Amino acid sequence: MAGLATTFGSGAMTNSINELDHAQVVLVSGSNTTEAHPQVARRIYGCVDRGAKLIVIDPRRTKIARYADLHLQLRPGTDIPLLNGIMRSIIDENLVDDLFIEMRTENFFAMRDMLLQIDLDQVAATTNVSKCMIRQAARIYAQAQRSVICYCLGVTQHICGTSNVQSYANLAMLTGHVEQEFTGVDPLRGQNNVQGACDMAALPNVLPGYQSLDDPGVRNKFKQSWGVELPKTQGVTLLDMTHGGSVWSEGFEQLPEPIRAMYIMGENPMLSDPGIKHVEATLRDLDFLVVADIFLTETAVLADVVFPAASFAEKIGTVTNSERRVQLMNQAITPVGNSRTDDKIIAGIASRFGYDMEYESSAEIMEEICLLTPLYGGMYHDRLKGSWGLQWPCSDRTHDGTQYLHKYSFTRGRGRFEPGDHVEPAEPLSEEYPFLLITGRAYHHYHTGTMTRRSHTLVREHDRPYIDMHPEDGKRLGLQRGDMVQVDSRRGTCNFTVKLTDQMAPGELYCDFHFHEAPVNTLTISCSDPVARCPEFKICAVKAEKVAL
Amino acid sequence: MRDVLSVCTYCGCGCGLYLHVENNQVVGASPSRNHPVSRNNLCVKGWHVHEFIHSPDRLSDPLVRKDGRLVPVSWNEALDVAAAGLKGVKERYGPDRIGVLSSAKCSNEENYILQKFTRAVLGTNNIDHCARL
Amino acid sequence: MTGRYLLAKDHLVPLLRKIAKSNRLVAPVLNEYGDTLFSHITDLDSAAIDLAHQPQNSLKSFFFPQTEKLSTYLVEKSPKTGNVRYNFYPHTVENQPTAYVGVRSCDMFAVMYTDMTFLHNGERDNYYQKRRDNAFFITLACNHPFPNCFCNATRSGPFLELGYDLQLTDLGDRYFVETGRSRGMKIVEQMGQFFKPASEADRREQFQLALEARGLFQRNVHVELASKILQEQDEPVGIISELSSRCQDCAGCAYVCPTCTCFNIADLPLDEESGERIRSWDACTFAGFSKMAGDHNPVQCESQRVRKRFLHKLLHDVAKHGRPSCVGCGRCVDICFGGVDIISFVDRVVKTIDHCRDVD
Amino acid sequence: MAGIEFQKQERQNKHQVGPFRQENIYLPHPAIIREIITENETVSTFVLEFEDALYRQEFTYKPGQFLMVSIPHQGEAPISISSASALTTTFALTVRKAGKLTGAMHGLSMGDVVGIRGPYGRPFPMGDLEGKNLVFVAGGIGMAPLHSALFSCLEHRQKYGAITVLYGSRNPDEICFSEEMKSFEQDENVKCLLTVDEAGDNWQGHVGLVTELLDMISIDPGTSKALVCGPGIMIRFVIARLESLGMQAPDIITTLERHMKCGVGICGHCHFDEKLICSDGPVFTRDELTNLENI
Repeated sequence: MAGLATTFGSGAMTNSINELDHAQVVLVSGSNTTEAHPQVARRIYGCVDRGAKLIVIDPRRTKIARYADLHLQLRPGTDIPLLNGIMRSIIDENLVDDLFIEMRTENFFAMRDMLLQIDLDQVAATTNVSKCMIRQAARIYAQAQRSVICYCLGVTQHICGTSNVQSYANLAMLTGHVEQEFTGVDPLRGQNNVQGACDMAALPNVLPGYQSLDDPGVRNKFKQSWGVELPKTQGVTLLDMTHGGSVWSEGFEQLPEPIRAMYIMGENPMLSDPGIKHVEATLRDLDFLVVADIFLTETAVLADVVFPAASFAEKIGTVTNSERRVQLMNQAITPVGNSRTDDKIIAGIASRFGYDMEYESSAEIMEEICLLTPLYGGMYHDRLKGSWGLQWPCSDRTHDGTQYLHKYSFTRGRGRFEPGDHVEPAEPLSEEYPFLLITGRAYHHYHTGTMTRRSHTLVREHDRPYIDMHPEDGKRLGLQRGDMVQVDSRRGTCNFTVKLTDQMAPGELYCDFHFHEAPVNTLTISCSDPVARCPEFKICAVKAEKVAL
Repeated sequence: MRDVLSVCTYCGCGCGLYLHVENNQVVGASPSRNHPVSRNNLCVKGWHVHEFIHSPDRLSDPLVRKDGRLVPVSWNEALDVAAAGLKGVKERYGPDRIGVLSSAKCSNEENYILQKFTRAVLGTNNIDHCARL
Repeated sequence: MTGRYLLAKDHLVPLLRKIAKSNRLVAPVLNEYGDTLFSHITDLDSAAIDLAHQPQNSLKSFFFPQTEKLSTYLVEKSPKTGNVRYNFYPHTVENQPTAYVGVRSCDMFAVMYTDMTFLHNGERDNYYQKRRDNAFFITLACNHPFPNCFCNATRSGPFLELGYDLQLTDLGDRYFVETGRSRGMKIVEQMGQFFKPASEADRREQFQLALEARGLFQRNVHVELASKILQEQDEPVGIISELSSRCQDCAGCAYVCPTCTCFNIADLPLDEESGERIRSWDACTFAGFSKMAGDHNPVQCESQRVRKRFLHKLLHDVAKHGRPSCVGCGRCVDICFGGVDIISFVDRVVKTIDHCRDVD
Repeated sequence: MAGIEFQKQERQNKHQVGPFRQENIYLPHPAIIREIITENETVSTFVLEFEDALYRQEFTYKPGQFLMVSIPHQGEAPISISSASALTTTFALTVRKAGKLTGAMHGLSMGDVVGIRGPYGRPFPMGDLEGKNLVFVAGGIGMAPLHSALFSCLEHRQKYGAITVLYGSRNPDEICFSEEMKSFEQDENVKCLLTVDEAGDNWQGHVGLVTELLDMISIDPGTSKALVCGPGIMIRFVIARLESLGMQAPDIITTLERHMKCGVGICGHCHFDEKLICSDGPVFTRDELTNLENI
């Protein structure tokens, strides 16, 4: 979310999901919305039925793309040149919102100068999207009063993810499509509480509510409440932890010393992280590993201590959705077996360190969050109970929450244009590895499948790892529907059942990472965006061949 | 049968759903008609969210590695071992050699508690989660 | 013999309290979130019985739960021969008389419809039957149909002529009560203190309401005409493919439908030696619904599955049971944001005949 | 009039009260595997007998009916009975290794136990077949239900006219009941023609589709009945060929296969237009099937 943070000052969905109902133009990028965010797709269907225009930017011809007025089927990894092309067209056709730029933004001239260098023919060649389509997209997006951009991991999971996001933000600012109801830039979050985990500062560089680690006032506030001095140095990111600090030399003055012990709560890096072999080596090499989870995951089997955790149905707590809505989950049943909620587990360890973390209830924890986090200042459980939740920022008990962000001004003051340039994918295709592999999610499963693969209905619907391939490629490789195909990258090998579909462009493959039988992240590269540290999951070079039975 | 309102755990939409509970077992799930996001709708994952909860694979007891194998132990023992292990590394290498992964599938309260534990008890900012994955 | 009585509105809760002494109560309850669901009522005083809104769930899950254990199985290996013994132990359904209160005509009709599948189809489903035998229905005639209702078009409402034990009609300050099956009569006899005989004027008032209710439907859905067209014309391939392109494959339509009773049976191993055989709701819109061993699937694509659903409801069940298996409750309209619902289908099918007429 | 006879039989069957009409229709009964006959690499015949002596005695079935078979931890699947309805207490299922359940079944050995419910479904109209020339047309594992009917007929050979068996298989190795098929070569009671899609080195017989075998025999449409079973596409082509040879729809009998969960007409999985394969079928005459598209 670093992209939006640098341009707008806040890395969250600027609108509410319901506002999409009233959009006139929706630009969807890198999101298989109908499958991954059905409730967002529903709004898009609704507003398109009422006459709105839909532009989809995606290398795959997904269901939502079939439904679009304009589908820009770009070559993967060319978002930045495509958007630069669109923005150049907007300038050419004089559709720029001068007043908005003047009043609300900075660094426009650098942006304009860069755009004036753009050659549309070259953009068309790089992106594989025709000039005519680019111009049309520019007109449709810029001319409407209320245009919304929705993007998902197809934009961020690139080596240039931050720059990609900034490009979308640039586009929105260029045409004044932010800061209002029904128009904005909306990243769709993949997991149920990604937003909340960020808000609660499960991040190495901020304190809860994105408060600065360096601000003496903030530090003092936390010190008073927690009774200890807070550590000063910024922490390391997930990939630095799970890759033994070995592959992340760039960006660090000196190699960080490798992690020796880990506590992992409800995560399964052994499937979800790129370069699994590195992850496994790192985790095996740890002096001590503690995992708390509801199932014995691929990660948990490597642990020294495994705690049985309670599932969402077994606890009271809040989660924050994509549109910043903090909602209360009620407890349906008592914890299964002898499992405990994670806060109780952590409190148990803390007490053995001589630190008291016993809370009467999760409501009491939330009271502490309210006290220390202005963003969540009014999120008391009693307010959330019997309601549909509140959208942050919500400063105190009297605040009703915030439907859309950046009203009247950006969180950071002025929105900043960040010109971006095309970055070639980290791993180019070659004769030996001629296919471009895109990874993502499937409709019936969730993340590493620890939950969905134990749901008999979902398993029946989708029971094994599939790979999508264009029928022409299939024909060339002698593949028929249901054949097994072996996919190799420079790092690993996986076997899939092939699905031939014209959703894919020739030369591109798509698979999901839900199945431990085909650990897709043995194939993916460990390169990541230097700022956001988001791995380039969306592109790697592979070869494919039929598996003889 | 009781109907308990919860939030779907399967994506960032945050759909409101009812868990149908009978004899401390979740036997079904259905959407909430008036929820502002889901408005009476769930996707296929939401409709079947109850199916994993009582899976026999659910971990029931804490496990500790003994002679290379994970064996069930009491909570007290597991917490002792976990605390001792973390303490040992902290003392030997310093707090910044401990890493903590939090979860985008856990509640805000649990995330808050884990980052507080990391910062206040372990004494490091080495905490992250899989937002980028 | 149908009796006609009056029940003062103030006496409804006292009557239910008496009934609750020997029955479990299920009624529409308005919860703190503003949703109305059919729920078990454990405390009559705290539950907000809501007879003003259509409950978002039907009674289906009370007779045919979303998931239900059918049996437990044990697989024992004989240490001597190495051979396996394999036995099933049926799960017994808990057996408790239940009064369903405030049931709308469509939902009552749907229960009668599912009886055909579970009980009158040659074989009797004993899990369903136990629950059904214990059911007592106090229905509520619909004076004011809801926005998506079209039970007039499916001939399953808004007032019922049979199926109920007691039917209530809201006459403002009092309910007009009709006794249907003998058990209803018995209640009136046992709890005579609550009931007064109704006059001819009361009865006329009810008739008048029934008449008016028919005019209050906001939807005009030509279900029977659509069935007829489907019988007589070629399959509406275009309509089906148009609708199926927006099917989300969520099964919501089948799950909320009070007459959709397809189910899956699956074995869930508990450990190596035992497991449970459960059944759970299933939907014909799922690809796995008809997938056979070796991945062969006679109902291959999305449009064929959507076809299956609509034609089953409006064509095949008409051939089998003489009426469509839709009771006009409108729930699938509300739940599908893709607009792949029975009203869109019927509307589109009916338009094809208009088109023909134009050409003629 | 054949149709009426068929319906009568069906009605009788529906109201038949046997030992398996019981309180809980979903409860399987343990049956022991007495013998496993390997037909070929992927197909085996399992000879079964109920554990319980009472069931063993009273269990009866008719050709064309199927059983719901439970395999430990794998669930349940419908499988046609392949044995003739002779008066023994054993019965046989011929199973191809296709999915998880059938795969697990192939892992079982003699003495192991499976769960059985049934028999279910409408059988072949054996009464209607009497006095007729019979043509059995099978493809692959589709031979299993026809095997039951065929051997029932052979038990009362004198009741029927000429009996012809046309059997197509993907390759010579996948022919089921190959011993019996071979024995027909010397048997004047049965004329048997085999064909394969792909011939191996040792195959001297016909190569091609099973429809081609129909051209090698003569069928008198007025006095014949055809029983057809195999993959959907094969059934479609064979029926079309039989019709072009002048056979009447009521004389063409087929048996269909579908995913099933209950076997008794409740679960809805085997809906095939207005019919339920499990309780209205699996045996149908051609005139009962309006739409052959998705069989």
